[in-house]
Amino acid sequence: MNSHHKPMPRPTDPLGQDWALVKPVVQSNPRFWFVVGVLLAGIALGATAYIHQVRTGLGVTGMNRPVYWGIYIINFVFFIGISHAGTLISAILRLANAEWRRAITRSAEVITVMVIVFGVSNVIFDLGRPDRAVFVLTHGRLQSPLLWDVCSISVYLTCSTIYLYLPLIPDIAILRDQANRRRWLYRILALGWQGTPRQYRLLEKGIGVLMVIVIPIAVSVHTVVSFVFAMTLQPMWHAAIFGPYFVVGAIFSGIAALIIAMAIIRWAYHLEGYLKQIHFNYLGILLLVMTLLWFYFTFAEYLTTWYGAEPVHMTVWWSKFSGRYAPQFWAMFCCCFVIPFLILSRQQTRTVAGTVVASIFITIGMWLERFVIVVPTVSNPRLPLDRGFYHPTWVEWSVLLGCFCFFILLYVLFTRFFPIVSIWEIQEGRMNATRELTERARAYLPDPPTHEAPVRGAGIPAPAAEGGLA
Amino acid sequence: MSRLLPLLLAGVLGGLLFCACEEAPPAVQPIAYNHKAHIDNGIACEACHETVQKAAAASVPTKDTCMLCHQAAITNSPEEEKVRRYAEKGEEIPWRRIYRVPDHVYFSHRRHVAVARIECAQCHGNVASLTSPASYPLVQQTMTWCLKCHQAHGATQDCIHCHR
Amino acid sequence: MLNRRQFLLGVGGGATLIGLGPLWGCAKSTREAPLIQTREEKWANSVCQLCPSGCGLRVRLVNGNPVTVAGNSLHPINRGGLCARGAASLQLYYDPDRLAGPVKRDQGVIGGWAPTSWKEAIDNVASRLQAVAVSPGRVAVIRGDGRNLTSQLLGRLARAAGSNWVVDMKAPADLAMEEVLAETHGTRGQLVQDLSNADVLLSLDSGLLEASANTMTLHRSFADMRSAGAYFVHAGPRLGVTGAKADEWLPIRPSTAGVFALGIAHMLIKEGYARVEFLRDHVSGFEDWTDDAGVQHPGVRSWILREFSPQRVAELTGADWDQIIRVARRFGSAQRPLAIGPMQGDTSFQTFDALAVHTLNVVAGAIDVPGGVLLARRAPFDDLDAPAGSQPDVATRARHSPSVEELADWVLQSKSPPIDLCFVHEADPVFTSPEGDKVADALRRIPFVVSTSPVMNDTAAVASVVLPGSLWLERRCDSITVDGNGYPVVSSSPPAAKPRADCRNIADVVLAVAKGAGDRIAQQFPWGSYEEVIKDRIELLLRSGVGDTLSAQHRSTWTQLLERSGWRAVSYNSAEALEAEIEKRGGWWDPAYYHGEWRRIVPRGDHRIDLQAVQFATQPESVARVEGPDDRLALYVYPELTLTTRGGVSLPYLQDLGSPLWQTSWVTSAEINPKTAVHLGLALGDTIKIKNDRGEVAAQVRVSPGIRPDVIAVHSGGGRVRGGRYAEGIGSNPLRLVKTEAAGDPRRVRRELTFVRIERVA
Amino acid sequence: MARWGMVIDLNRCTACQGCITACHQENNVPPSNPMLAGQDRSIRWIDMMPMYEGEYPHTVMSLLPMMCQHCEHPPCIKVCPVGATFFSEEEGIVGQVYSRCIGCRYCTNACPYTVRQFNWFEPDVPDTYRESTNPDVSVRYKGVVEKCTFCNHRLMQARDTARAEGRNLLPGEFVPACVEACPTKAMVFGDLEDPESEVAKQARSKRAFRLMEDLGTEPKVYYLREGRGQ
Repeated sequence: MNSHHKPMPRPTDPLGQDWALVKPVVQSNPRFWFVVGVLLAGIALGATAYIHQVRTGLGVTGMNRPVYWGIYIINFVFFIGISHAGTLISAILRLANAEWRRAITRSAEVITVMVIVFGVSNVIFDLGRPDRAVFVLTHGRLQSPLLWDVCSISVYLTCSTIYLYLPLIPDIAILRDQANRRRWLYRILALGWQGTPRQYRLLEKGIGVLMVIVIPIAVSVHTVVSFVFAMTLQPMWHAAIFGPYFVVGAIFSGIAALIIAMAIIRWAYHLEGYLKQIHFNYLGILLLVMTLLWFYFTFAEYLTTWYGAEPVHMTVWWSKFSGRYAPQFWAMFCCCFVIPFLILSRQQTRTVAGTVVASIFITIGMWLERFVIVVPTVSNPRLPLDRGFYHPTWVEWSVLLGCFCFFILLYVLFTRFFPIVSIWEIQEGRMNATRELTERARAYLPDPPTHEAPVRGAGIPAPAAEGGLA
Repeated sequence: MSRLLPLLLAGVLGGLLFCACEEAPPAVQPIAYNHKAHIDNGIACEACHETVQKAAAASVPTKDTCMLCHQAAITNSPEEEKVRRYAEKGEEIPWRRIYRVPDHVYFSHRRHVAVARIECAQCHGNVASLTSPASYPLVQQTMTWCLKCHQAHGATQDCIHCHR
Repeated sequence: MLNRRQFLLGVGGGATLIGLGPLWGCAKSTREAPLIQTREEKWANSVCQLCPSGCGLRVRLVNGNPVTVAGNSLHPINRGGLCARGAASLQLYYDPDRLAGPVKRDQGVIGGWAPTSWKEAIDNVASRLQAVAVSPGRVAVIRGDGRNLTSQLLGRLARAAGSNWVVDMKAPADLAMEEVLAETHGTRGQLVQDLSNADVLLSLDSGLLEASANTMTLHRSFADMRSAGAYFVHAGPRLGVTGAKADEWLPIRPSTAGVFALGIAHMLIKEGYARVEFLRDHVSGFEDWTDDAGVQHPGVRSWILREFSPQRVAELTGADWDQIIRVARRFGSAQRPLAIGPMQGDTSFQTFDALAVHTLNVVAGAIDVPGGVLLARRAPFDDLDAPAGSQPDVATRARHSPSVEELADWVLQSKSPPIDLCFVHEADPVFTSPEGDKVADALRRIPFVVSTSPVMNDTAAVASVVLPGSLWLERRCDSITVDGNGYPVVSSSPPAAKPRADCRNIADVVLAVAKGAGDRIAQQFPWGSYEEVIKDRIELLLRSGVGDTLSAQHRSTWTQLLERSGWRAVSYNSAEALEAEIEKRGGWWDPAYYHGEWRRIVPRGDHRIDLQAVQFATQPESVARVEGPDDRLALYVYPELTLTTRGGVSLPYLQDLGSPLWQTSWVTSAEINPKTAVHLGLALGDTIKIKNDRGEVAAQVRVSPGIRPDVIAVHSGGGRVRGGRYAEGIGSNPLRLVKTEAAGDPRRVRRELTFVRIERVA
Repeated sequence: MARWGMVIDLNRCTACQGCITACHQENNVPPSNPMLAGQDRSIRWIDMMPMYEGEYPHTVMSLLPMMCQHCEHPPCIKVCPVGATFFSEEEGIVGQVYSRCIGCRYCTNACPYTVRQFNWFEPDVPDTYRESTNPDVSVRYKGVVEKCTFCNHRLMQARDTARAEGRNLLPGEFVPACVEACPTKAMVFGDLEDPESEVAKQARSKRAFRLMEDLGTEPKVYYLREGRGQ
């Protein structure tokens, strides 16, 4: 953080230029209620499916013996994976002081907070006795990887919620002063923010501390989610690569989700001025790096298994490559590597539309990746019992749909209550960005030579003819 | 912090209520049996609850055991008359259960009374002083309560002993 | 202070209460505090009737309700053990679809059945019996097998009415074995394979571990044999459980067991392994002989040497001829070899197979020796259904007990129904017989059919009146069987639990019917009630002066020595004492078997086993299988141990087990060789239709390397039309495709081998 | 301290499945129905596991009764988040606490032997069968994992009787329902820690082997190899 930050003057006409950011909050538009209606229908379908499952029992899903885990656990890993979009990207970009982060940090952080809820709730949906879920807290056993999950995810949730809330306070203060409705809410949430230099200094320090803490927590969350699988003796689960592999997968699917979210709010709220082509271009490059990294980890895992050729592992291996789960495996491979690589590696296709298309494929690909990790191993147990056959039922698909709709609904509601792009950071950027960038550039460039020329004859041969060196 | 305190208190209050009302509903006994009167006449617990020393379940006295003494009226209270009416009808007295061992728990009276020599009052409360049947268990028999006693007496706390 | 657990419970509790508060309040007030029930437990004896073994049961009753059925460790048949059916028999007692009381056919009522009273039903049957008994041969009895007093009483009723139609629903192999015994030994009785002492066992498509009859004796002696280190070869088209437990499996074509046996006999004779002294002393018709008129007769020996060379047998059976030679040498050089033929023969079975296997045992000298085939000793009293007075000699009885298909043919062929009254007890012929529909038509043609099934099964559905017999847990029950060593065992136990339906002990019903059917029949039944029959039998046991009440296992040689020397230490001295002992221990047995009693084993003529009858002037090709068209598979139907119970009862625990080879249940599986599956484009779990000219059957495909490529194996036991919720419409019945006896065929084929087409159901 | 274990002699076992029915009757395991069986959801505390080797016609098959192996280092107990399954240090038996299981099925996935079963539906048992429930064993409900417990309710009653009579447990006084019902006496059960017990002797036999010993779970169910060696 630059230390000699000048106190920011109180913005005189804050909404003049940035009216577009606040418009969604203060003005209602007809399409909003239509979207909410559709989402509520999706949620209702998911809810009825879940209530039917609670009343009848988990038998209404496609799971059986030995396929004890199915779509719910896949959803759990998938949604926790997406949650890494927010904190990791916005935290890293803030840490690196990349100026282009200003417009996208909040939309990333909102994804994190909203989607963790669905990660955890999918575990509850998977429980045979949801009414006893509180036992995990009251009689929790720390030796169990599920308890590690509970701890790290709860810390991650609280930490990222605060990390979302702190940068929000100045904007809430703006809304408290300017908005025409819900002033009482903004007055409470603004916690008495006046924009005094002391408050800004405290805010910057708070964000600075959180930014540093949230990165290891985020990494720990998905490592621990992978430990749920890695700690068992099941073939192709019990591997050391699972930790980093899941973290890479998480960041990968996180960025994809972020790009999709940004594209939607850009289109819906006409924020072309703020979420510009350059943002999508930079995120596209980040996505390209992650695609290659993901390919590297997948290649490493499957090569070691294939080369080691343990019969138990190879049964699962062949069931993925040429067996019953080959379609899902190769679809995952195309969606996660082939298509994104082709789109993102060429400049002219790494446009807004290009990155969004790549991201959609990556999101689908990453859901399939979790499917290909969980289901083949579970349906090919070590002992030659009958192989399990898993055919997900409407209950599981509708709960997945319900979760998606609920997540989008929460996201849309957030955009109606708070500005999706951080107004004060944009304004701060306008004022200080150019100056800070030049200072920083000067800090990077090599220092000018010292004031006098070197003394000749001190053992340094005189340069030959002046032109020789040019 | 000031806002959190009321929320916390409501939670704790609700929790206590939650535990209290989870209990079995109040038991209405067919006969207003007076423990105190019987014990004062020198009748020990084992006299009526015979199998407490011999089996897992401590039995409730059958109507024949009651009729041993109450063949003729000893007091003039109408409750005692009911015993004879049940006897004539040849029907067992439908006593209601107050202390209920959950059906996933194995508890052996013989193990606790005959071997460990634990007093009845320790688990069932001061039943000796009751003149009319209690409608609520006098002692709150929860798992933590059992484990505390097991810990105190150095008895095993292995789950296998009680969970079946 | 507040620790984590209380805080969270508080927060959680508070939230739930606020949510559930109102709901919780109203729920609470309706519930009553539970009553205090004391629990009293006791154990009682009983005898299982789900298969002819008749194992001794110990039943645990809690507050009068039977809760557990375990084995009676004193009982010699099962020694405390229990097979899957025994343990599941409790579910028949609690079967929700049991008949509540006697019902009679009444078209007026929906469902076609109207409840009736016991008295009315018995009087009706008694009056019909009296009217019918005037002319002989008008009554028929179809029963499971004659191994308990109730079935014997029914047999006696038919005999008293002058009819020989007492049909035992035995497996075709058992009926054939009776015929073989009658021809070669000239006696009736039960052959027992003394497996525990054999050191090389050759199973010829025997289905030893899948056979549903006397399961316990076979399984226990098999286990003793294997522990003693015996070598076990299984020859058969299907690996199955028997093959799985064998040291060697020779995949031979279906219905070639007899040819294979004589191929082995050929090698024994040729290489000098045949037991010459045994053949000389105890067998006639083996060597070539001239009769007193000087005519030269070829013996069995030359016939076998001429016809059953290993190459020819190998070509017919599909086994390699060097394997046949190796197995024959191993078999011949053994101390105590033993061969077992087909025990069920549900499909492709002919009497020739049973005769050929018996000949092989004779050539190997494995008759009436330890580890050989024994003729079990009989209980010291005659069967109740034997004609009064005379020794059970073959001459006066029909050559072999008739099969249900013969009865059905006879009823359907004659113009007016030749049988007026038919009893069906502990049997479900409409389901278990391949000609089920023909049997059903025959039963419909018979004016009055009485069924004693506790559940409305396929046969009861075509009966005129159904008198639900009480189950063995609810009544005094008995069984007269033999154990693995040929000892006679008589078990009897008092009722264990109270009846759960208005049912009666069928023995009492039979006695009541006999009493009401006029004095000519009544005087054949000198007993007032079933209890008196039991007392009479116990009186005979006492008077016989042999055997003792059931006791722990002890060396039988010791008892032989004692009995030979006339000294008996017996635990009873009077009938009452014996009855009390039997009631306490569960039965009586005579743990002694005397080898060399040739007068008992071969009562005919010069007490020598006559192989002359074996002399079929048949070529091996005529008895081996006819080659089927190449696109068809040979249908091999085998019994699933858990699905075939006496009386065709279907229990959820048994349906739940299904076959031990596959983790599937409640479905009929068809095993196919992997190559055949690829050829037909089938995969594990596909549903197929198996078709031949007699009909079609659905089944689920199981791809198994344990079956011949030209055979499809389907287990019977499924596809009932009636029988309660655990039977109706579950699985399918492959027996419907099997052709039965072709009359007048020299090979006396009982089941014709059929070839089927397979069609995949999308 | 005891380490209860079992030895199954595959020479004597004839796959009659009597052990399965006896076990299900003793432990109130509800029978399944065609729908459940079709969906691979029928509950079996013991299951016959066929192991095929070789191609036709040289097929070799063995049938193993598979129940919970009661491992000395059970992978299932480590992963349970609520302590619903426990390893009894005193008896060496892996037990289930049905009142605490939340049905997350983590233990069923962690078990390499896939012997843990789950109640997918409320058991549909006709009312008439309710009277035949064994009062010594609790009846499970939907959403809970269950498995073979070596009939530890019998062990506790035997211990209770022995302690009341002031003596140690006699060998053979506690035997699970399957061992008691096995018609061919193929199963031997007892305390592996007592070297003189029948089960310990047979466990030391050269024919003895355990499933997947390389996983280090130390299962306590030994199998004696089929065939005629000693």
